Amino acid sequence: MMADLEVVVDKTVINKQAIHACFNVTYPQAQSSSLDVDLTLPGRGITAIFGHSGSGKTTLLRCIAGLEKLAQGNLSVNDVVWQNQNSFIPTHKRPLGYVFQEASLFPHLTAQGNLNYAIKRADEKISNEDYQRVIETMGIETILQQYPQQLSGGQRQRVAIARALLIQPQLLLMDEPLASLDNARKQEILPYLERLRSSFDIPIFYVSHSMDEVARLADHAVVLDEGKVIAQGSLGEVFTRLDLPLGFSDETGAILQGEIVERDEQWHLAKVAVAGGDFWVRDGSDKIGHQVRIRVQARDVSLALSDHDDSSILNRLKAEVIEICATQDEAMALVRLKVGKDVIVARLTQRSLNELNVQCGQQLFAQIKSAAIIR
Amino acid sequence: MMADLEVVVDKTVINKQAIHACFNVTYPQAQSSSLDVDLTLPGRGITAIFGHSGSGKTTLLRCIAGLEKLAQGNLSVNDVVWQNQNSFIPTHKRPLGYVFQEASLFPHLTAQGNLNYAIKRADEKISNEDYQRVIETMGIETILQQYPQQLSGGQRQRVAIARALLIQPQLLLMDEPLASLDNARKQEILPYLERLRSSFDIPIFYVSHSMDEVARLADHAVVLDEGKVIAQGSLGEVFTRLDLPLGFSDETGAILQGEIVERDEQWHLAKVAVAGGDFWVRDGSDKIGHQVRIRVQARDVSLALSDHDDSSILNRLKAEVIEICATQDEAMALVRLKVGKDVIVARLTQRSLNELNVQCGQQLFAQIKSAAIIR
Amino acid sequence: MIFSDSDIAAIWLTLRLATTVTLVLLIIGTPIAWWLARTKSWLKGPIGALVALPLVLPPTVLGFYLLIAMGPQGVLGQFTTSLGLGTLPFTFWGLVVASVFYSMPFVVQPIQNAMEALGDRPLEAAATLRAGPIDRFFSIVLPLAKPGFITAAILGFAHTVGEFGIVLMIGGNIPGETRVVSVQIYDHVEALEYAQAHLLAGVMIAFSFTVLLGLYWFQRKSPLLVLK
Amino acid sequence: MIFSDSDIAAIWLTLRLATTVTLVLLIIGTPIAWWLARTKSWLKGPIGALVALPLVLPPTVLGFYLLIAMGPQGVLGQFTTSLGLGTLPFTFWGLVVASVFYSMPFVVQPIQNAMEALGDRPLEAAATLRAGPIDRFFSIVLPLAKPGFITAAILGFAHTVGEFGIVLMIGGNIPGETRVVSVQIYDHVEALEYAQAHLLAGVMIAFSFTVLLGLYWFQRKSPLLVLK
Amino acid sequence: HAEQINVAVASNFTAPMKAIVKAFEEKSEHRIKLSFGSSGKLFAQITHGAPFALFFSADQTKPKILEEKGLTVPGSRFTYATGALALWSADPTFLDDTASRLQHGDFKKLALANPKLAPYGVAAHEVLEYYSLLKTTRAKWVQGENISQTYQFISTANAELGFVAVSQIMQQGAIKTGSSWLIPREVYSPIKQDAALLLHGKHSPAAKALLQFFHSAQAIDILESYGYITTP
Ligand SMILES: Nc1ncnc2c1ncn2[C@@H]1O[C@H](COP(=O)(O)OP(=O)(O)OP(=O)(O)O)[C@@H](O)[C@H]1O
Ligand SMILES: Nc1ncnc2c1ncn2[C@@H]1O[C@H](COP(=O)(O)OP(=O)(O)OP(=O)(O)O)[C@@H](O)[C@H]1O
Ligand SMILES: [Mg+2]
Ligand SMILES: [Mg+2]
Repeated sequence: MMADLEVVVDKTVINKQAIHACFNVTYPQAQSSSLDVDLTLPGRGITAIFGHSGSGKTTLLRCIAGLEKLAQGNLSVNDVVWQNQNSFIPTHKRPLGYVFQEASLFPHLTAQGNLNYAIKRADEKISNEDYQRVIETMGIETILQQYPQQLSGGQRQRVAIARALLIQPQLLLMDEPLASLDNARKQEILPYLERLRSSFDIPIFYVSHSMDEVARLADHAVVLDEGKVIAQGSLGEVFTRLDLPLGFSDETGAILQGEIVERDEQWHLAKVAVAGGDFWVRDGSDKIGHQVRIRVQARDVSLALSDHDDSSILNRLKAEVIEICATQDEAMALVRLKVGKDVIVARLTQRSLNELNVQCGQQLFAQIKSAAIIR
Repeated sequence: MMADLEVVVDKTVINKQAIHACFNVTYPQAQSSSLDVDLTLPGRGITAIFGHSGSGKTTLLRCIAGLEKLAQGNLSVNDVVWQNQNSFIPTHKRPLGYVFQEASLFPHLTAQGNLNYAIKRADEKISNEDYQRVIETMGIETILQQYPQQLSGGQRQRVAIARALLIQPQLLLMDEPLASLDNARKQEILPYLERLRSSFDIPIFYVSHSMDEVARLADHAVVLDEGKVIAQGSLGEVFTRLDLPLGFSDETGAILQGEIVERDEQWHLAKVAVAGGDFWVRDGSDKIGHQVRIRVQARDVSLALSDHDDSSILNRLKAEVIEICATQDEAMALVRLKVGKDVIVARLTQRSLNELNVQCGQQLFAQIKSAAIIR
Repeated sequence: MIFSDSDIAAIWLTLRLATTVTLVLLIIGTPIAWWLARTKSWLKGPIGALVALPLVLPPTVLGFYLLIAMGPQGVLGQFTTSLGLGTLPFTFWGLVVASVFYSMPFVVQPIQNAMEALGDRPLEAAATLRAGPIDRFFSIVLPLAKPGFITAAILGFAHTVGEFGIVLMIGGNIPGETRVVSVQIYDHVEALEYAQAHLLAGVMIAFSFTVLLGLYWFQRKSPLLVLK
Repeated sequence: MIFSDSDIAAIWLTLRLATTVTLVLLIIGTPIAWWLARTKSWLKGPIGALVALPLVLPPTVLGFYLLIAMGPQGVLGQFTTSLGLGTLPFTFWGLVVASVFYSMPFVVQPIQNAMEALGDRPLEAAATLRAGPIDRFFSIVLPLAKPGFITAAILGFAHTVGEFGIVLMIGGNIPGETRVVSVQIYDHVEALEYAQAHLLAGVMIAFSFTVLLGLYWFQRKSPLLVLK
Repeated sequence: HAEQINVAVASNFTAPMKAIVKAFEEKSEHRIKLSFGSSGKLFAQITHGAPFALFFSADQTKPKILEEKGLTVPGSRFTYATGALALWSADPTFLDDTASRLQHGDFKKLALANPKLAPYGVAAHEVLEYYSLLKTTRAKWVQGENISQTYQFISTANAELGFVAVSQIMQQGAIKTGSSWLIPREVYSPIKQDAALLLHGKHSPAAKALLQFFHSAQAIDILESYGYITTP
């Protein structure tokens, strides 16, 4: 709910690893194909998969996992062929973990039994420490003896996530893993997933409707619509695009590259230098000199003609208006702003736009409330 | 994600109708009871049920529906006794609709068949118009001939919601109905639920982890923790409480009463007069003179020592600091502000607080970005 | 026609018997199966075992005891006599009662399993949609447990067609009344009329195969009860 | 002891036979049921019907045909002879083969139904957890289809205990080798030794009831396959 | 006036009975419905009220017990046929018309009817006893529940040889197939099959007519063609 700006350690090293996926799925009795994609995705980091309900997200994950036998497809993961015309590695030989959209625990095993099922079959023995970390993060210590039918929806989902992690996958497929969880729990699991990504360097495909989660986690995004890819690229590229259909445009924002230049231990803040100026963000205990990324959502950006240093808004950057664009919501407009070499987007009422008499090329100040930064 | 302020037609007439629910559920083999509540809830409007995963939300709904036979309980809905020591009205005689946490469609019927199941059994014949409206809002026109196992997760959930609506219930129980849906779809369904509430005046119990949904819909909130009620009251009361555990405090905010005093047709905005000043909100085509409520989330409130009329932030209100409170997040603080007779909460970095040298009793300006208002 | 009149009479009788028995079994077996599937009573075990019990007795022996029970001195016989029905052995309805008794487990067990596999959720959902117990049973349980019912019907029907020991004992092998095909084949074999026996057995197998095939085809069409 | 030696021999033999047959049935029936449950081939119907077919023949008649098939001139007989096993009739293993053949549908059908009710999801989940087909079968299918297996075992065991027509035909009533309890009871009835028959039948019922009760109790303990 | 009656017939008499009834019905208005079954089964049914007018047993004991129980018309019991025993093999060269093969013991299985249940079994037992072969052959016995099952054991070659009723292998006075030894009648006691008029048929003209017919030359001819010894 609150992810407006985001800082993540930069992982976008030059990327030789990649996942190539090309699938065409047409279900029997269906008029058109439910999935028709040809994708090249980074073989590391988190790729967010977006799309309306029924757009083919689950189908894509199922194809990658080898669960959808109907797929005409090619799939290679970091140069290993998983599927092509001649070969098809069966699911159980693919080193992946899958969190299903419905928890899908084994009903004849307790939560503990479900976890053991994965532990027993993992390629490497899991260390007790790692095991404990997973259990604690998911907050399932107390329910391990219960059967799935005795668990709440969220508890089931957490056990399912733990199960998928304990198999120690080399590719993690997660289908709306946090949808049924409350904020507090999400706040515990998200950093864990971040750590997972950074410490194990495994690629994660992450279906989610929540921009918070995605903004926080993902490096790359794919947007599906009716089985086709309508946008893909780095998260920033995808979400500064003004031409995405309504629904996505609410999520419009920008990702800025920066470096940590100062840490304010007293106020637990970190100063990040981006091309257009400095940002104060909550301190994520990253070291000075670290490359980080900041996410700025359009809805959190306000404009001012002058620099107000008596406001609680810490982040005020010089900006130049480069494009003004109406949205499907008549009261609103999107404004693309150049901040240094970066582009950010602001979402304003048409009326403010008019009152401030904002014009293309105009210089003004973009205000971003740092209190809204997560982490 | 974007609900920061909210306007709803006021429905809190003096309320003689009420739902009394008193339950104690202890599952076999459980050490403690999973639900132990004694609640009096408004018999109209939407009541949000909050709580961590496993806190007993689903159990509460199941008790109200009469699905949990273990319950020791008393339940009366608008003066009709549904359960007490001597009597127990079976589920099928309770005029309710239930959207389960998992879609729970009948697998042997198509989507259409599932809807017809409800239509046939509804007390009153549904008008073709109402039927069409439900189908369209849920966006399920094209999938009616498919069987549940041929639907995506979100499609199933939408059919399930439609099914619960078509039974034309007098009490609607919804267990995370929108969790698996994308934003765009939510934006279509939420106004429909709002209309449902206002036009049919049926009480809705709504379990959700999403403050957006709740803020937008709910009048009343109940917060459960480990089966016990830890907070309850009007949405405003519950969410301006600074003492709720972390996780909920992120959602802190305020609800303000107001009246529509002006409509700006050109900019599609409406001016709402609250005790402390005027708010510009997106025009929801409410008439002038209507009582409305506005929700202001703490994270969207910034403070300024002077009134900046050259900023795109339309809403700037005179405010007096009445309490400053640290949060579990060291970088942040919550500030309670008196705006006229109302109280709003702002969430700031400790550093801003210090820089602006905010003190109790100080007069300053609260800035709320109207662009973030939904509706 | 290659069949003798008595063969044809036997065929008709068999079809009538098997159909009647299957229907009666489904009607009686369904509530029993339902009770067994849903109850949490300790009686579940004993009653379940009781239903399966006729299986372990050789049919002729079971038939023998049924003969005693349904005869003029038996409990059942006195009951039916007091109802003015006379005694049942050596009548069509005697065969029906005996076969129902004997084939009960084959019908109850599959239905019970199918009903247990249903789970509570569809029933709960139906209850929230204003469906009362009877309504739920017909609109949810019946269609969802269809594979179980079909298996039950197959096993019940086929078993009655093939049943022989009981039929011989209770029926008394009376032509046109209680002499079913299985007994007729037996008679042919006893009379060393092997050609006749082979023919009748062949026709019976062909017919049953067709019926079974039809049922399987019917079952195939039912939507899978499978979460995607 | 009230039982004659031959009664006791018959009881032992019956238990041995029923246990062996049940085991063989479970071992053979499970893959057949699995295939029938999962296949989308058009052969499903015909094969399914074929499995159910032995049901419709009266046991004595089926026994007669098996006697021909397993005899020195029969296909099966020549096969077993070429394997150096001699012919099977009048041996314990002849009884086993015949009973397996006869009771197959009672075992295949419940297992098949239980496997069909499983759905794909648990298997898919297991596959993503690195479980291969065999592993999946033992770790997921077997435990989840347990009620079906138990029903199958009950029906198969009980049916073999009660089986009689075939045993009579194939067995040759050799004491200690092929004279099972059902034949023994039958003999008592035929020889008008009713007291003996009652006793033996009573013991058999009591024993079977206990076994069935045990199985039901075992089944009860299995966690419900029910979504909350 | 024509009448229709049910008649209970021991299974081993199925074929000759059908032939006799056919002949009877050609001459008579009455219609006979034949019910076959093992004697033991028919006995149980009759004691529990089965609607049979006549009972043709495969032995003498059961009609006698029925008589003692008062379920037959007193004095109606009579021996309708006396069976003859043969040692038979489906293999046309296996047996000559002597006991030699039996005495040599070069066979794997010897089929006979269960002596406990079938008079033919008792007779076979007596034959083996007479030739002192009981001990040596016992391990090779396979017992049919009745004489027709015994016949099936042999005809399917599962047992190389065995004791059957002459009526089963005889047609028009000659052996149909295989080889046989017609056992001398002195070595076993006569296999007498008795019939009785049951209470149910006490006043039945049809039952009486059928009984009458059994003493006719035509019936005796049929019986003899099936290899039965008819006691005049
Ligand atoms: N059938 C059952 N047997 C035993 N314990 C149960 C059963 N059903 C629920 N519980 C327990 O009761 C508690 C409350 O469960 P409930 O489903 O009401 O939680 P919830 O608030 O809906 O959580 P979520 O947000 O995860 O759906 C949980 O701790 C759960 O483990
Ligand atoms: N087994 C099936 N048979 C026929 N159609 C199917 C089947 N499974 C999925 N579909 C269709 O394929 C499309 C894509 O489904 P998919 O489950 O991939 O959607 P999704 O993007 O995951 O949606 P959601 O967010 O609602 O889960 C949908 O329109 C759905 O109706
Ligand atoms: Mg999906
Ligand atoms: Mg829940």
